[in-house]
Amino acid sequence: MKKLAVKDLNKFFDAISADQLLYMPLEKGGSVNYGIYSRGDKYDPTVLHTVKSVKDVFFPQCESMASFVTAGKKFEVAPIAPVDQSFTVFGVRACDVRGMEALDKVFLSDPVDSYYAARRAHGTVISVACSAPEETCFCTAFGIDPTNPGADIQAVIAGEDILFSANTEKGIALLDKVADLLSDTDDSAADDAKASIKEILNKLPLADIDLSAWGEGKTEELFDRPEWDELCKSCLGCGTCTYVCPTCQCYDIRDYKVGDKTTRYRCWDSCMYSDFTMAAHGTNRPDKKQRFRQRFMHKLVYFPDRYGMFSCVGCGRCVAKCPVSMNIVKVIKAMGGKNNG
Amino acid sequence: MQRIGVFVCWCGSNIAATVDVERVAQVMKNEPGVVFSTDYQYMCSEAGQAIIRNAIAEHKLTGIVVCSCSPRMHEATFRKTAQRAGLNPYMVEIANIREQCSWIHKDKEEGTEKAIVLARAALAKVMLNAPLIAGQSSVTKRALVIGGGIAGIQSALDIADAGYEVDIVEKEPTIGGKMSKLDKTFPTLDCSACILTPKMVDAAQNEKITLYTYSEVEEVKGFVGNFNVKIRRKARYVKEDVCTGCGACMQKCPSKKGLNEFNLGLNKRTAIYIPFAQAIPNVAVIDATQCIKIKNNKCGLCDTVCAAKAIDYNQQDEFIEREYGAIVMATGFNPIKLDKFNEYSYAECPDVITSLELERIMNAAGPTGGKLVKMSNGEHPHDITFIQCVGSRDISGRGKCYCSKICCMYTAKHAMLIRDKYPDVNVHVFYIDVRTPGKNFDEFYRRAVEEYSVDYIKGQVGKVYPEGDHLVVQGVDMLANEQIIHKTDMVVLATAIEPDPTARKIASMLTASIDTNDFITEAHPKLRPVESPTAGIFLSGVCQGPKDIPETVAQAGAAAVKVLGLLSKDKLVTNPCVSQSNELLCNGCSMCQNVCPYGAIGYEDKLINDHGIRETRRVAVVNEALCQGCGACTVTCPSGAMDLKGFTNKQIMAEVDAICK
Amino acid sequence: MQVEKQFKPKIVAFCCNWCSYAGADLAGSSRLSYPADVKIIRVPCSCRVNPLFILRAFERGADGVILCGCHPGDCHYSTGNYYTRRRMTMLFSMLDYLGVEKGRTRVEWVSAAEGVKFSTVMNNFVAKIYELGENVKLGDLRCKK
Amino acid sequence: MHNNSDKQKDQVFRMTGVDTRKCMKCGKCSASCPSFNEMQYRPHQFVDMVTKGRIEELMASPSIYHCLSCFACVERCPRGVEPAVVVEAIRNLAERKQGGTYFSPDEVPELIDGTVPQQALVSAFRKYRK
Amino acid sequence: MQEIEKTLRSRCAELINNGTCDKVIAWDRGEFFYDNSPATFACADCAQKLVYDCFCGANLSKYLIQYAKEGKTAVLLKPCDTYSFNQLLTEHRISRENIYVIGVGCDGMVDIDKIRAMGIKGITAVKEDGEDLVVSTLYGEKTVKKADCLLEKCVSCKSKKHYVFDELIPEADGEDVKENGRFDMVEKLEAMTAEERFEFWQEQLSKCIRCNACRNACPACTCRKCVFDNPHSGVASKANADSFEEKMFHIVRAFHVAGRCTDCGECSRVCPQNIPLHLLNRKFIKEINEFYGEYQAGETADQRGPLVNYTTEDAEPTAVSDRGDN
Repeated sequence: MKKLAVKDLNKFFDAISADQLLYMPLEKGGSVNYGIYSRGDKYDPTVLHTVKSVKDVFFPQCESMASFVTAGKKFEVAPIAPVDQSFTVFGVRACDVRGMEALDKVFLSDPVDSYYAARRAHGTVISVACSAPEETCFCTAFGIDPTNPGADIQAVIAGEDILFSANTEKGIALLDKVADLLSDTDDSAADDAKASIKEILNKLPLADIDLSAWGEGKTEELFDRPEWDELCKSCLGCGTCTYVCPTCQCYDIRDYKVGDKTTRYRCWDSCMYSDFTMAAHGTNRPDKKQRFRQRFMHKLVYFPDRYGMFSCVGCGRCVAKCPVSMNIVKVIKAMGGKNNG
Repeated sequence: MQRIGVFVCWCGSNIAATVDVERVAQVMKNEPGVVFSTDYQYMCSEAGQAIIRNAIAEHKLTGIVVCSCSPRMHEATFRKTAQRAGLNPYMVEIANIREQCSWIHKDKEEGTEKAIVLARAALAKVMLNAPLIAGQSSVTKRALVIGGGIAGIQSALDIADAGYEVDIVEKEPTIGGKMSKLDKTFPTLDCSACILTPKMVDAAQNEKITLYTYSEVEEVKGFVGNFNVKIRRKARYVKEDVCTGCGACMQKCPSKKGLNEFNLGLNKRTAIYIPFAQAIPNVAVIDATQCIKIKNNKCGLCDTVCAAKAIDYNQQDEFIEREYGAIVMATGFNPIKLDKFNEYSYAECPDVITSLELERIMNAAGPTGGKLVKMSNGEHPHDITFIQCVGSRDISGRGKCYCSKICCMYTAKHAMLIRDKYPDVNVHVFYIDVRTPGKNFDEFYRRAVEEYSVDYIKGQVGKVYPEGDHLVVQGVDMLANEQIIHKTDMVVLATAIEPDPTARKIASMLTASIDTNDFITEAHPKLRPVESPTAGIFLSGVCQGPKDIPETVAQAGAAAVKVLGLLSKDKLVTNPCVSQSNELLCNGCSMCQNVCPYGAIGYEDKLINDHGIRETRRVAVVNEALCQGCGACTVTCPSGAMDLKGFTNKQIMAEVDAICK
Repeated sequence: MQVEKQFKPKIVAFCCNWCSYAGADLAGSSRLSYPADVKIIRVPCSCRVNPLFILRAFERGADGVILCGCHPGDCHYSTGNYYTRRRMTMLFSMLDYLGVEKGRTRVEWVSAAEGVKFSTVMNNFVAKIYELGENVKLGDLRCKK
Repeated sequence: MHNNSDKQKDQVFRMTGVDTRKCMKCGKCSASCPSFNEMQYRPHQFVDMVTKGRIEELMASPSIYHCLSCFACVERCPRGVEPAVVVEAIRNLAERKQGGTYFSPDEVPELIDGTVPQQALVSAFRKYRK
Repeated sequence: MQEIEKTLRSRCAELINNGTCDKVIAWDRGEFFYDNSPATFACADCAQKLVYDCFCGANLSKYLIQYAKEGKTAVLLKPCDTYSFNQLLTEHRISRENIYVIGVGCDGMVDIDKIRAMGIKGITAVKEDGEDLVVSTLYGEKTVKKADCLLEKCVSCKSKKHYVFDELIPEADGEDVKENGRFDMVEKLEAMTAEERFEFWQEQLSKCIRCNACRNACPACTCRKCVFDNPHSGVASKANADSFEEKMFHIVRAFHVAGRCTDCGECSRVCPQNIPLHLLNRKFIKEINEFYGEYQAGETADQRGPLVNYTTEDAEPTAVSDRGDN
């Protein structure tokens, strides 16, 4: 385990960003999102969540895939190559780390998404344990330990220090690179910090949410439940929950034509949108209830069916951000389970 | 997939001199979607059109782009060409590379580049064009003529002569207009009344013509072939159908202070009056501002003496609504007010008069019984000075920027008539230029100088001021380079003319465009001089621009022919470029209805099937016969449910994209 | 040092068919020149111009957009330009509020008889755009190299 | 290349903002001019000569001092040509060319005799805003 | 507030029982004390669960478009929501006869994030006490001024008066708030230089993630299909691909609701990135007031909006384009 004074974090960032891009939560216009570190930027450890999750780094909201250039009647395709430079992401919480695992299941299984795969291969992730979880957090319900967030390197803040431990080869290599800044330490300080966080975790109102009504093979049981009718009513059909979600992975591919040049890009899409997966005959989920149900069934039933894990990680972003406070917790509870009254 | 043909016109050297037409054709040949591209000297010629027709057939073209002059010039031509070759006429787009390119740029490279961009924009648009089919609308076989002067009378007579009904609306109590006030007419010197009165009588007696005198157009709705006009018949306080025009009322009326409008206020008239002896209709009218009965509920003498019992002090304005297929504007003119020209002392000196006032003074039915006298003291003048261009050709803001056109000739007429009748009177004319284009016009003017020894002085007058019984004119003789201080008895001002103030109001009701001088704009200054750009509105007389009587009569006849051409049709082809509401998108919010100037948008509760979801809801429905295709609704509609055929959102954006490329 | 490419602005002029487009034709037939940077798009009435078109033009790389219509009161469709007047006042005010240079957009009323005015208006507008330089604030990054 | 007379024309234009080509030679300026008979070149000639670039001649002529700046011509010109403004511009050109002050203000009273019109005095102190 | 809530519950139950309506649109309790959610209550018993406290910021009027099509629906509207209701009536999006409006009194809704921003952690409950809020936390009670914790839209509340209702609870209605300072921030922006304004909006709008929450929450944005969702419109887009895409979306959105926006403030309230979107709409409102006379959308249900209206003497666009620079 390596130790660094929190006040020296910028030295650590400067060293890493000397030869590669460093992504981390940065404040801009009053909101905190992942951004590219530049000298002097401040990291605020008290901020629990970025608005958009770390998904935005590995699977950006909008990315160009190819461009086509026409000259008269001639037509040329210029594919855009995936990332081939190493980069580092700092400050990822445990829930987002789990979120990346869910994305991996989708994008790294056959057919492999080369853009995502390249970013995963070239990116080193430094996670930071949560020191002040909020009432919207329920990651523990999914078996996540926010004090042991995992990833290539995991960090925990203990008093004046931040303590790093590498979990992977990539992690070890990165810590070696900045070894000058770090000093060795034992695990005790980290363990103390984790223990005090755990105390708070137990007090969280959503900590014991029961997921027994959900999971593999529950489609038939849940699909036609009458509760959907009422639940969906307050939903505005906006894409807030999907865009702040660390595991929502749907995207749309569009062309943007200017003059002779067409850019083909993909961008996040939301199953809550009425034009989602629009096809020639129209949309396959024409009413709000169907779209609303899809999102939760996908997270809590279909995804487990296919990949053996929930694709909700309990980060609580949608709980905090939904304009009408209609969220996955209400849905989970509405379908029953003990403690969920 | 569209198969587009591009045709680049040289327009002789008009385009080819500053645009490399071959290069344009070559570049366009390589554009996606283009299967044929060529250039030719005159695309609008029969040979040029044949190239287009052949290409449409041979290359199975689905649309064409013609790079040529303005679409306002030949769009219709090329649409017909396409139609003859079996292509929908609305699959034609014009790139204006003459008026908006070759004629304004000198550098050939620059011109060529721009022409290519314009051609690409037209191509981008035509790729999104859809075949459109014009609808039909009916034609009400009746015409309205606004204004009962010589222009209006002539138009009405010609229309009626061809067997169509026509109504004249005249704001004064009688028809006749300005011409009825004239004494003699140039260059023949015949008596104005002698040639006008028979026409007035014809108009009154023609059973196809209905006269609405003392009436004004209040509101106009509808469109070509189907105008709906509301006419205000102002209260005359005399029953028009009962009055016999005997004139007994005028003799008894004790209120004699009203200014006689017919004599331009040079003398007085009674409160109840017939404007002049030959007035049509020959019916009295009461000036409510002067009538003692109406003002104070006393008197009532006219009612007592009226044998026909035609007086009705309680008459109110009436409104009638009628349908018309075509409207002729013949609203005429007035001399301008001279209040900004203090240097001529017009307001202070009764012996400074306008030319139109001189007409009345010279006229036997005028205030002086046709005797030329000084209005100040009734004495015979010995010296008269005419001043031309009073308020004409004036860009200082006091007058009118244009030449009033008729003043040179009527001044020569006045000079000649005075010298003829009163050889003892010296006549001087201050002029800037003497403009006499017209048959026998210059000869007429030369007679004034050579036969009648009228003294023409090239130069303007700086000021006119009274001195004792006389007037002093301070002017300049430009040829002698001398200043002239000239003592004279009368000064006659050739006052500029301007369109009647009602023209602007009526034009805006008719949606006819009007220029900065309030003259109605013609559809084309050379080729369509009697039509307004608004379909179904025709122009007659001075409302379109200054002109003399023969020109007015000619234009009135031309306008009538255009009206007849319209009324003789049973159906009109409507513009297919109209709005259309996409029911799947329409919210039924009614905002488009608010901005539609034609009331063309209505709402219906309709059963809508949106990809299997059926729902009855309120949606906008466009009446294609009423819609004129302005597009106001399309921008008001936030969802884009309303779109304009021929100018769709996508088409315009494609043009934008092509230009910004 | 790279030689800076000479700035050639792209200027879109929306002209109503009845007045301003005819005014442009008159400018042409009177040989009243104005810079070739101006490209005219014909619309039936100024009220057909959706603010979306103007934003689209800027997005796609236009440096200036000018909208010409009949003089108020002279609209071929009676009232179209009155709505244009309000809409464009609002749009321009919003663009200004967002910090975009005011000179990039303009509305001018040009009648069919005002060829001289058309040419003057275009010359002045183009001069203004040259003064302002390239449109960077509203352009889509994908449009620029 | 601009020759001297073109340069002077430009200068007159810049000073006055008057486009003398607008003149339609009606003579109304001269017809209105109270100093007409005093002048070697009459107001309308001023305008014409400026158009033709004959500015040196005008500068040398005493006519430039005969204009009273009464503005009758400016007021009445139907073409907005403003002859008096043109005259003043040429007067200014002549004065500038001569250089230095011709005389100081305190010398003025003794120069006044009964024949100098009051208006001429007023105009001598008047400055154009244009 | 608790009094009102009690009255509302019993009154709504009564309305359902006596057949005045078959359902009520109101607010339902969320997971926590502060996340009340719009919901429909279709039985008298259910109505006992409706909530009315200082966390009922959501404007319920837009739900009527979908849920008041059939049967008779009662709805709870705060004063500011009644403007939206009238505007929806004006645009024929709802029909008055299907809806029973209960005007509920309101003295400002609270923004939980503002309390958190004061550094108060572990909040478990918030109670109103006159002009103060009593905040219970894991670490004890704290008292704060309610005025400091109001939702942005309530800070510049323009009226406590209901512009449409069938009944009022409580019966006494409030008054218009004359001095609401709602244009203060607009004026502050106007006073900046163009460059500063550009920087401000660049920073704010570049945060946009195009989640469409602003649009979908907006009671004026009621298009069946938004132009930005319609692949046939030619401007459909989803990405936040670059800086202008968002600006265009927000300019056009603000323009589409110009003259129709009642300034209810929902757009800014729902924005997950806290972009002050209401400042765009307020700019239009301010300009409309200045150029075309005071206009409040939704004040009555039969107004003709300023952008579908004109006078022949209107200001020219040059009044804006030739306006002096800051």
